[in-house]
Order: sequence, then structure tokens, then C-alpha cells
Amino acid sequence: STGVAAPKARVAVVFATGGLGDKSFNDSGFAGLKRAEKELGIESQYAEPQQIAEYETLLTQFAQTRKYDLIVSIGFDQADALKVVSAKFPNQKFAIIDTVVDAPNVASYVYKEQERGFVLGVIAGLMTTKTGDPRINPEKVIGVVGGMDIPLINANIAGYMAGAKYVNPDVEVLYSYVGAWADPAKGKELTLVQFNQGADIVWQAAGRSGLGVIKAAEETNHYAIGADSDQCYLAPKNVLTNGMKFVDNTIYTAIEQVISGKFKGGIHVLGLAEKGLGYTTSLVPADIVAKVDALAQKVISGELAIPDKIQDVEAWLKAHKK
Amino acid sequence: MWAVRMEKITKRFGPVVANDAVDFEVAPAEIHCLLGENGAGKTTLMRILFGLYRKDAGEIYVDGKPVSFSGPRDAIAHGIGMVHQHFMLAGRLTVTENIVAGAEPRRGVLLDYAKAREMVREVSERYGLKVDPDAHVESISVGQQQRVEILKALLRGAKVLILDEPTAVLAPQEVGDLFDIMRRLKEGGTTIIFITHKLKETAAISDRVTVLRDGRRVATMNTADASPADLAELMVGRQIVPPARKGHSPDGKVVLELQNVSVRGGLGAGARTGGAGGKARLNNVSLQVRSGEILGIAGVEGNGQLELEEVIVGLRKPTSGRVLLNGRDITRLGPRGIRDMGVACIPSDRLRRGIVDSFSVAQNLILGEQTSAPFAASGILQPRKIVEHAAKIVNMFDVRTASLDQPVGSLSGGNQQKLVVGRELSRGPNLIVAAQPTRGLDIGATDYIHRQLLAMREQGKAILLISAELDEVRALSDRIAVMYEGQIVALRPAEEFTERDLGLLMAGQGVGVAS
Amino acid sequence: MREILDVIFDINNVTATIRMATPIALAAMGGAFSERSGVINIGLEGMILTGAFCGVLGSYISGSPWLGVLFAVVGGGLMGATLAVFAIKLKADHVVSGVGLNILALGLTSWLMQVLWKNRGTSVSVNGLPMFSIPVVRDVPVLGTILGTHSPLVYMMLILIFLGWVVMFKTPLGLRIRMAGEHPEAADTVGINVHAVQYFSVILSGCLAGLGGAYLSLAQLNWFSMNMSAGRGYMALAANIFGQWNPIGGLGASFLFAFTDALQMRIQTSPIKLPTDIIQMLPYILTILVLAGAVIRSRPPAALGRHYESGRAA
Amino acid sequence: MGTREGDLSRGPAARVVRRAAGWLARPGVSDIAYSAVAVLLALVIGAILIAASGYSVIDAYANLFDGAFGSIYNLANTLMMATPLLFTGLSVAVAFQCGLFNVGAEGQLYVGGLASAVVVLVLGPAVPGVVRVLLALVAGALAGAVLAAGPGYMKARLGAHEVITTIMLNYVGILLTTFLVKTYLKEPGPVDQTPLLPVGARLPELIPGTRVSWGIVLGVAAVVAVDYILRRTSVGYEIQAVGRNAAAAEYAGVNVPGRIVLAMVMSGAIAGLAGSSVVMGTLYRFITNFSPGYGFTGIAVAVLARNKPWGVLPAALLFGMLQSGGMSMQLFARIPADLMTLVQGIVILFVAAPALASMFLARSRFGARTGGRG
Ligand SMILES: Nc1ncnc2c1ncn2[C@@H]1O[C@H](COP(=O)(O)OP(=O)(O)OP(=O)(O)O)[C@@H](O)[C@H]1O
Ligand SMILES: Nc1ncnc2c1ncn2[C@@H]1O[C@H](COP(=O)(O)OP(=O)(O)OP(=O)(O)O)[C@@H](O)[C@H]1O
Ligand SMILES: [Mg+2]
Ligand SMILES: [Mg+2]
Repeated sequence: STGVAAPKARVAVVFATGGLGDKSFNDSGFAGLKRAEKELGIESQYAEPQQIAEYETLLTQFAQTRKYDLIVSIGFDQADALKVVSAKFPNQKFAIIDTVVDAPNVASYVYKEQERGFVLGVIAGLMTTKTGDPRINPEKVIGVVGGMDIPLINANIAGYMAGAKYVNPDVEVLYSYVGAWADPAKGKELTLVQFNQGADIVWQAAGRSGLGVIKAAEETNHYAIGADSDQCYLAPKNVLTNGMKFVDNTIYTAIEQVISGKFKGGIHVLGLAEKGLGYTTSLVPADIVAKVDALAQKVISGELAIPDKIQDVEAWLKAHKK
Repeated sequence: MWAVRMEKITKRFGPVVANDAVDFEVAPAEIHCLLGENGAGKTTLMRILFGLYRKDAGEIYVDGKPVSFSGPRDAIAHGIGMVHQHFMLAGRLTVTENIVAGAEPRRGVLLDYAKAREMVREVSERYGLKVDPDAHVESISVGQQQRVEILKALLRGAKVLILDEPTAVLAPQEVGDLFDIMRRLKEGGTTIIFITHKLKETAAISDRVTVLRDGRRVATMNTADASPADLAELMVGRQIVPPARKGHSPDGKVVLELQNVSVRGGLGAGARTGGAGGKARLNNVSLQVRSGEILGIAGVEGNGQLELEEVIVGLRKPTSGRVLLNGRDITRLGPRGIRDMGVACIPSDRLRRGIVDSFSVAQNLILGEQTSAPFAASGILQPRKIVEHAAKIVNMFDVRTASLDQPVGSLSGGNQQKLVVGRELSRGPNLIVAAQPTRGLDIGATDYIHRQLLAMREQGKAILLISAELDEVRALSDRIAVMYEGQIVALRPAEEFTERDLGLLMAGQGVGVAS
Repeated sequence: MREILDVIFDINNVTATIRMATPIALAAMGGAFSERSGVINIGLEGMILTGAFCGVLGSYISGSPWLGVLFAVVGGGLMGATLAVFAIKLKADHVVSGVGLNILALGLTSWLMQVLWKNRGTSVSVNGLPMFSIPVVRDVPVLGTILGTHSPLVYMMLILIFLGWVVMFKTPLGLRIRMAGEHPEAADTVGINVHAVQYFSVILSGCLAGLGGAYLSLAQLNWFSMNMSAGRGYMALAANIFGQWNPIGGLGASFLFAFTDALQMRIQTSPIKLPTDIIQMLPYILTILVLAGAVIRSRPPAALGRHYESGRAA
Repeated sequence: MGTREGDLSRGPAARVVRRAAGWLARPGVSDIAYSAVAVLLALVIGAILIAASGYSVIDAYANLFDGAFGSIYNLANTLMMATPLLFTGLSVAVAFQCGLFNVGAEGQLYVGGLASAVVVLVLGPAVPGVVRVLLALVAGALAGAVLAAGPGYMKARLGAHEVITTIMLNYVGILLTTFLVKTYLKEPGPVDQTPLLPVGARLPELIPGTRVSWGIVLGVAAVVAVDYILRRTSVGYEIQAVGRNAAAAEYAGVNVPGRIVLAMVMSGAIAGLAGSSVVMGTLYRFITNFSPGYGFTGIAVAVLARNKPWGVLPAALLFGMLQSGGMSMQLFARIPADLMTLVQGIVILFVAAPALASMFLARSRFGARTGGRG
């Protein structure tokens, strides 16, 4: 995509150790980069480290060349490395996804994961009562399978629980963790356990392990909810909706801002309002779409502030009893 | 026409010339004895004949036809069978499995175990070689294991049977049985090549004899024409005179005392030694060994000797009874403590327990002393001292090795044994437990070790000699105890036993005569 | 208390156990064959991974999941052959060859995935194996839930384990394999071609692990995902040892591992509230406790890991 | 025939010569030559793969070399990558010397790393940095040792196979540290990790401005120490005796169970230090799931080193080189990381197979000089 003419900008990306092909934020970030190449005429370079210890080296190697207009770190575990490197190269512009590095030359993009969880919880909590649907059973149980028991995933789960119980206090939310991001077979088994316990809608927040969630739903004819990108194609009849995280847009916008000279360091908190997160309507019935859109509006307007810790959900529900 | 003719066979192992243009012929249906010192190249020559080693030069003829073996399979196909010096048996497999492996009877795709068992029973009855076809090889006695080896060869239709030191591990009774078998085989037309270090056996069984020395053939003659003394001289290049023994003083200090020691089977050390079964292995054994005497334990192997050895060196705790050393109770002391009290031990199973074969000669010579002065000072090894010590022992005990850094596993069996004996005797012990100390050794080395043991006796050491070798027990012991089925069935001064007495007692007959 | 018992005795745990044990048990049996013949097999992980990849590749090319299974078996077998060449012919240390093979398999499959499907993480979806229901059994109350409906590979696994046991302990070949691993010289001196037996066993080992991989990628799922073996090869290694180098023992150990894992998964969504990390430790702790309690003295084949060269070449 | 060589061992000169040869075999010159040839062969295969995939081989290998050695910074990078592998390789090698296969270095390095972090953080600034660092290292070693002692004890007393127990304890070590960090030590934020270790209580940079820490010096010191223990102490002798022939060792009065436990403890302690070196010298904090499998790679390092302490050094450096060079290859020659992984696997296989190198050497003139082997 690089013409003979000088590129508009040069961008380097250091991906997270999961690497490309995670069908999650690495891939999404990569898509944003490719789109920027095509639409903005930039030139890009990227690295896929194998271990945390490589981050600092790679960032340094990119920065040392002094030819990149923007260097992007994907993933929260690059914070330490970027903090060091951004201090060493104060004139270099950096961006980081999913965590905050407090430096004037770093733009930090973090997402209010719980907002995405909330809207998905609303959808699932309403959907599980629609027993006319062959994929829905009488029990009011829904589930979520997380990759690992970490704060980022737990913010999603907290929002999901809050959303489901907010619209349907009787609903029970099951959650469990695979303990790995790349074990889809295990993700599937965990989902089957949840289905056996009466769940009929399970959201996956487990990277590639989560693909097993969708497989389980397809095989047993239940609903799955996709994550990060539109995963309906994996099981068109069984993916109810997707919790979207627009890392691609984030990176694209950041690049755009660099080109237009609007780039600014600092913290950018992205949620539904900023269109950093979202959901697809896919198989969601129209009445539920209407309800969830309305509630999303309340989140966007700030009327509803969603809890990001599982242990805070109970209290939040009490405070927000309708 | 010779049954087997080997012509100008040469085999080198690195710098070592194990066989140097050896000529060797065996007539059909003869028993041909192959003699030679440890390391003379007997096993090597036979392994070449069996297709296990590839010769560097020379020709082999079987029934007059030149043959070339690329492996034992070819040799077996030509009717050659071999019973190896170190048994080629898988301990965890059964007798039947070991015998039929490679020539299994089949029923469809399955191994026909019933038929296999039947075959084993049939051959074993035909040749009078009794074994339990279903026993695991590791749980039967060495004598029995040897029968398994012979059966293996016979089942494959061996016309030429090589027996590499078959008697080294057999009790006198069993040797007699083996000779009967050999004679029967010979009558049936089987040619037998028989390797031994015992000239008595050569005389008793063989028709002709070939002597190897330093990898060369030095003589082939009719056994009838060769006196044992001549043969000995041909083998070692000097005359062997049995050592003289000074008189016995029966009232030395009691060094070792066993009081009513019993060991019942089960796990524990038994699991490690491979023996199984729940019967009493030692039954109420009491004995004393005094300083300046050699107490010989005679008995067919497997009658409790191993357990006795293990109890004394602390590897096994008796189920009842006490062991005293210089009056101190050592029953529960463990091997370390017992060694530290001045007990030296030549284990019956030198390969498994006496040496670490990937360690060097020098390293092996401090095994058991690795924490003691002068080889270690506050936990740090002293290479100078260790090497000096190794050089001394290698010299004194005539251990033949290319260097002190050589892994012991590459030494010949005889040299390994000399190394162990040298190590143990040089520790300055006050009790020596010598279990089968000359097994597999040539007459020169045997003579040497006998002299060493006697010298220790002169120095006032107490010596417990456990041996299946009647001649050895009789030649060295002041007193003899006979073990049978875990019990001491007789314990008397050596001169009160006749050879016949001993033989009967060892076979479990004449228990009534026990004192 | 009642709730805890409900969790433990949930019949679905047993069904899940059978599913999750399948790839481990197959690979463990592979390990049993390889190691009984004297060749240590640390490469099971890579063989599973390769099998999983080839399975998807076969189904992708042909459209038939059964051809995919065949591909998986052949692919695993090729990995086995590689290990055999290095460990037997080239006398490489068995352990390090296995480790090398695992790394090789990871690199190779991820690399080929990019070449073929332009994606490192997951392949395209292919036709997977349909489920199979045993007509009468599926209607029996408890048994039906446990055994009634599974992937055909699950039933195949159960049959193969039994056949493997027969081969190992009831056939001439099995005897030769065991003899080669116990005492290669002895095998050699009765005319058994030790190396041929070892080649056979190690390649078979790869085929079985490859089949285990096919179970992951064509039965449990219908696509390949980078590094999807996710440590199952190591679990198989442990299961094989736990099972005393016996296919049926290996199956038992795989059941133990899989059951504790199923239990762990079930507990996560049960009223028993414990930190996730503690719950996830459960299978491993339980395994250690069982091992300690069972007092199984593992006794490997006597010549395991040794290079055997008959004296001919010496 | 074996000759009598007793007289060879007399005289001080002969003794010196013999001792120089080492009465315990060290990796000989030939070992190194064969390994070097094997690496070259593997790189040739890698080149074929790279070329077949449509990349420039020269570009690739120039970047590999440059990334590994091209500048002080890159060289330091190689050393940084090698540091944890030096420890884990040594750890596995020590256990092997006692006949034990420690597959558990991975779990041990996690507990070691966490223990070091805890000590530094708990002691606080009142305690001088040097003391904190030293105590943290001790704690790291101790923690690793404790986790390894279990399998050692179970092996020695119950006969439980260490491969099973160490594999299981890997998961336990990783999950346990995660649990502890989350519950007691978490720095607020999106990552489950401890707070940063204060600058004064880290392993300092060995070459200022680069990323290699004193950890590598520590690693070399560990190699020296282990080599000394194995070759020159009674305990080391006993450990090896147990590894080579436990029955003979037992007969000779060696406390076999004790030595098995001790070997595992040593192995675990060294693996624990692998964790400490990364936590205190590279990441400057404990991060959950930080290891990309240093413990497993350690197995390959150990066996490439033929389980000899000194062999671990070049083997770990080889891996460090492949990793840091591989990074540059990926970055500047655009070779995908997976191809590098592939080449790494081939290198391991080839180096493990001396026969391959000797077959190759036998056909070249070089072989005539070094002679055949194996
Ligand atoms: N890369 C990006 N991807 C998605 N949203 C972005 C991105 N960059 C900025 N935004 C969001 O778009 C909106 C406009 O951003 P911009 O930085 O231009 O405005 P701002 O008001 O100056 O930013 P801020 O809200 O951080 O002060 C903000 O809500 C910001 O959070
Ligand atoms: N595989 C081998 N590798 C190296 N050297 C060997 C090998 N086999 C035998 N030798 C050497 O060849 C020589 C002859 O050994 P051989 O085993 O044939 O002797 P032997 O006459 O059978 O002795 P013994 O009576 O002790 O059994 C010895 O020096 C021995 O060390
Ligand atoms: Mg419902
Ligand atoms: Mg011999």
C-alpha cells in the first residue's frame, strides 16, 4: 500500500503477547492499522513479542529509529515498558490501549468494559424469558465464560450481571473462567456445564478460548454472545449479539489525529458514549433492541454509572431498584 | 569336517585388540572348553560367532560352509545358540515370554500363551530343565534363570550351543545338573562350547580345550592330555599353587553376632532385589564371627544368603532378632553407620551394587568413602588423594584399565570385581562380608583374592564369606555354616564336614545330622 | 452439604469426563507404546498439535471430516517418525528430541496456518465429525447420559484402548515391544529387530496422539486454533506414567485428570464460593494426593531412554 | 588388551595432566564442535525454509546476527533473554544429575519470583537496598526449593514419579502466585501485579543503559557453584552416584532419599532464582503469568548442555541469541515469529543429535581432524 510518494505518516505497533490471530484486540488493532494504510496512506510496521520482557526492547528499537510518527502499544501489560521508553524519548508520540501511562507524549485509551457488559446483560436478561424461542428454556439462567479471572474481564462480568438483574431481578448469572486464552476445547466444556445448569445464553469473554463457547451453543442449540468483533458468521443461528470493542477505530482515529496534528497525550476513557464500545443487534428481537437502546442511552447520558467490580453489583442493584 | 571353524578372527575395540587372528575349531557333538584369563577375549570370540559383534577380519565356517552373520538372527538360523555370561533376560517378563520372544506361537494375531507354555514345558521336560513357565524371571534364582537361557537356545533348535561361564552362578548341585544336561545334549548331537574358569569342570566335562591369552590362541588339545596345572600355566603364564592357611585360633574376640535374626518376605529391600513371595527368608539365624577367623556360609543361592548380607550391611531391617557388632547393637543403624563402624562388604551383585559403571575407576574406588578422610575434608573432595589412592589400589590389586579416568563399565567383569575387592579390603575394616567374592574371576584373580582374604584373617579381621562355591568355602573357612531355606542347618568347624556332607546339607537332605 | 454433594455427583461431570479424557487417553496410550519400546516421548504435545492441524487440513481439502481424521493420524505419525529418526537412528537424547519436536510443531502449524488461511490464530471452520448416538443405550437412564451420545472418536478411543492393551499384552508384537524396552540386548539376541520394533512403536505413538489431536479439532471443535493442545500432551505424559505404561491404566489416569477438571469447572458455577485460582488448582492437587495415597511406585521400562546399538556396529 | 597403567598415575606431572583432563568428564572440545556444526546445519535448513517462503535469507540472517550481537544494546538483549534460561537450564540439569526429571521449573520460578518481590516490598525502605536484594534472592531460592522439595520427598519416600508431581505443581505454582497477588499484593489497576520494586532494591543493570542485569552474573556464579558442588564435594558425588546407580549408592551408605530430596531442593532453588532474576532484574515487579515458559525451555537448554553445568552457559546463550536475533528478524526482515519458532525447534533437534553432525563431518575434511565419535 506504500506508493512511491512519501507516506503521510509512519506508524509502528507492538502487539500483546497473545499475538495476531486472537480474534480479539490484537486482530482488531491490526485491522485499524490496515485501514489506516489504505485510507490514510500511512506506512506501518509491527512486532509480535513472545514475552513481556521483549516489550521494552521492541519499543526502544522502534523509537531509536526516530522515523515513526506514532508508536502504539496494544495491551495493558505494556505499561511498564512504555513508561520507561516514553520517558527516554520525550519527543516521540505513543499510544497505548487498555491501560494508562501517565506521560505527556502518551495517549492512553481505556475502555469502560462494564458498559459493554451491561448492555449485553440487558439483552440476555430479557431474552432468557422468551421461552417461545426454541433456544430458550424455562429457567431464568444466563452465563458468561471469562478467559481469566482478571480485572478487565471482571469489569465485563460485573456489567453483565448488573444489566441482567437490572431488567430481570430473578435472573441468575453464572460465570466461570477457562484459565487460558487459547484453549477453545476447554471453553466449550465450561459452556456445556453452564448449559447443563439451565443457562441458555452464554457470553464469551475469553479470546480464542471463547470460540469454544460459540461452538457449544451451536451444538446444543443455545445462544452465545460474541466478543470484540462480529462473530455471527461462526454460528449464524446461535450468536445472539456481540459485545464490540472498537480497538480498530481507536487506532485509526489516533493515527488520523497524528496526521492532522490533533494528537494529544493523556487519558481517553472510551465507552458507549465515545463509540469505543458497542453491541450488534444480530438476532436480538426488536422489542429487546428497543429496550436496550433506551438503557444504553441512559448509560451514555451518564444517568446510569455501571459498576466495574463483581462485588459491587449487589449494592448497585439495591441502589437502582426500579 | 568341523561343526564350526573360525579362522584368523580379529576384533578391536578402539585401541584394545580383543581377538588377534584367533583360529578356533569345534568338532561336531563335542564339548569344547574355552579357557582364558579375564579379558582374554573368550566372550568376544563367541559373540562374533553368534553374530552380535562384527569381526574386523577373519572367516567363519559352519558345517564347512563359509557364513557371514549380520546379526543373531542369522546365527540362530544356522543353528547357533548362546547362553550369555550376563543373562539376556527381561526380568519383568515371565519365563515363557522370555523363552518364546522372537519365535512366538500364534493363534490368529494373538500370541498363543497356552501353546507357548506347553512348548516350554515340553522342552523343559525333554531335557530335564525344570522351570515354572509363569514365574517372572526376576523372581527366580539365577540357576533357574540359566535354565531359561538354555531353553531359549534349545527351543530355537540350536545345534551349536555356546555356554559363556554358565557355572559361575550355579551351586554345586546345579553344576552337576547342568553337566548332565550337557551330556544329554551331546548324545543328541549338539555341539557345545563351554567357557569356564574352573579347571575341575574342564576336566570333568570337556573333550577338548582351547586356551586364549591376551586375545591370541595359545593352545588347543584333548582334555585328556592336559593337566590342570598345565592349563593354568597356559592361561596365566605362571604356576598357581593353592594358598596355605595358618592354624585357627578359635577364641578371638566376637566381632559380629547375629541373635535369632528372622526376615520375613514382603516389600522393603525385597522389592528392590526383585525377590518376591511371603515366606520367611531368614529364620532364627544366630551366629558369631570372631576376629581372626573366616566363617563360611555355604548354600545354594536363594536360601537366605542375600537377606543375610543385607541385614548385616544395614540395607534391611530384620523382622526380629538383633545384630551386634563388637557388642554394639547395629540392627537399626543403616548402611552409613555400619560402614563407619568398620564393616567392609563385597556385594554379591557387583554390577548392581558394587559399582557405578559410568563413574571412573578413581571415582568408584572411593564409593562408600566419599565423605571420609582423606578423600574428603569438610565435605570437599580431595582429587589428589583420590587419584593417589586409585593408583595404589589399581596397582596392588592388578586392576587392568587404560587409565584411572576410564568408566568402570568398560572394564571386564573380572577387573570390576578386583576393583571392588581392592576398595573394600583397603578400607581397614574389622569385619569383612565377602559375598561371592570370586564369581566370574579367572584362576589367577581368584587365587589373588583368596590370598587377600587370608591375609586379612592373619591381621585379625573377622570375615564372613558367603559363597556358593564349595571349594572356595572349604579352602578358606575356619568354620562353615550351611544355609538352607533361610535357616542355618549346620555350623561346625570346617574340617568336620566332608564334601558330601556339605552337598547333602545344601540340598536340604540330612538336616537331621545338623549339630 | 447437600449442594456440595450435588456438585460432586452431578452426572454431567461424568459425561464431560469421558469427553475431556479422550485426547489425553489416546496420547497416553501413544506414550505407553513408545516408552514400552524404550523411547521416551516428551513430544506428545507436538504430536497432538500436529494431529489437530492435519485433521482440519484434511477436512478442509476434502470436505470429509473422516479424511481429516486420516490426515491427523498420518500427520501425527510423521511427527512420530521424526522423533524415531532422531531418537533411534541419530541417537539424539530422547527428552531433548521431544522438546525440540514440540517447539517445531508449534512453529510449523502456526506458520502453515498463515500460509494456508492467512490467519495465525484460528483456521477457517471445516466440516467436523457429527455426534453419534447408540440406539438402545441412549435411552437407558443414567448410562444413556454418560455413554449414549458422543463423538464417534470417543467410542473409537474406548475400543482402541482395549485393542492397544490386547496388542501390548496378548500379541507377539506386544511382547517384542516390551522386550525391546526392558532388555534390548535380550531382544536382539533372540533375533528381534529392536530398532524396527521401536520405529513401529514411536510412529504408532504419533498416530495415536494425532488422533487425539483430531478429537480436539474435528470432534470437540471444527477448526484449528494455534497451540490448541494447551498442555494436554504433558497431561498425557503424566497419565501414562500414572497408568504404569499400560493403555488401560493410562485411560484410568486420564479419567482422573478429566474428572477433577470437570469437577473444577462445575464448582466454579456452584454455590461453593472459593477464589477461582484455588478452584482451578483442584485437579492438580487432587492428582498429587491420589498419587501419594495410592503409593504407586512407578517402575519405568528398564531400558527407557537408552540408545541401543547391537554389537554389530560396535 | 587393557594395559596396566598404574604407573601412569605416579608423579606430580602426570597428576596435573590427569586432573586437567578432569576426573569427571566436562563437555569436551568435540561436544562444542558438534553442537556448532549442528547449529549451522539447522540454520541452513532455516535458510531453505525462509527462502522457500519468499523472504531474503541474507536479510534474515543479517538481522538475526545484528539483533543478537549487532550493538552493545542488542548483545545485552541476548544476555537478558539468556538469563532466566541459564537458571532454569541449570535447574533441570542438576536434577538430571541425580536421575530426576524436574518438569516443574516453571512453577518453581513463579513462586521464587513472587517470594523475591514480597521480601523487597515487605522490608520497605528502612532496610538498605543491598540487604533487601540479598534477602529477596534468598527468599526466591527458598520458595523454589520448597515447591520442589515436595516432589523430591514423594519420589524418595513414596516412589511417586516426579514427572507427574512436578507437572501438576507447575499449575499449582502459577495459580497460587496469582491468587496471592490478587488477594494480598495487588497494585490497583487493570493488571494483577505487585507494585514496582523500588529502584534501590532491584538487580542493577550490568551494562548501564541496556537491559541486561546482574542476574546473568548471578547465573554464571550459580553455574560455577553447581559445577563445583558436583565435581568437588562429597554431596555432589553422592547426588551423581544416586543418579547413576541408586542401588550401589545405597549399598555404599549414601542416604538415597536424602540425596534425592536435596537434588530437587537445589534444582528448585535455582529455578526459583530464575523467577527472582526476571522479577528483580527485568520486569521490576511480579506480574501474574509473566513467564513464556522459561521452565520448559530450560529442559531443552539442560539437555543440549548434556546436563553439564558449564554446558548450560552456551546453551542458554544460544537460546538468548535466537530470541533476540529472532526479534530483529521479525522486525526488520519481516519474517514471521512462527518461522523463528520453527527454526528453534530444528536447532534443538539437530544439536541433540550428535550423530547427525558427525555424519556431516565425516563427509567433510574437518571430520578427518576431529575424528569419529558415537
Ligand atoms: N482513537 C480514538 N478512538 C475512539 N475514540 C476516540 C479516539 N480518540 C479520541 N476519541 C474520543 O473522541 C472524542 C473526541 O476526541 P478529541 O481528543 O478530539 O476531543 P477532546 O475533547 O479534546 O478529548 P478528551 O475527551 O480526551 O479531552 C473524545 O470523546 C475521545 O475520547
Ligand atoms: N563392547 C566392548 N567395548 C570395548 N571393549 C570391550 C568390549 N567388549 C570387550 N571388550 C574388551 O575386550 C577384551 C576382551 O573381553 P572379553 O569380554 O572377550 O573377555 P573374556 O575373556 O570374556 O573375559 P571374562 O573372563 O572376564 O569374561 C577386554 O579387554 C574387554 O575390556
Ligand atoms: Mg431461560
Ligand atoms: Mg567373558
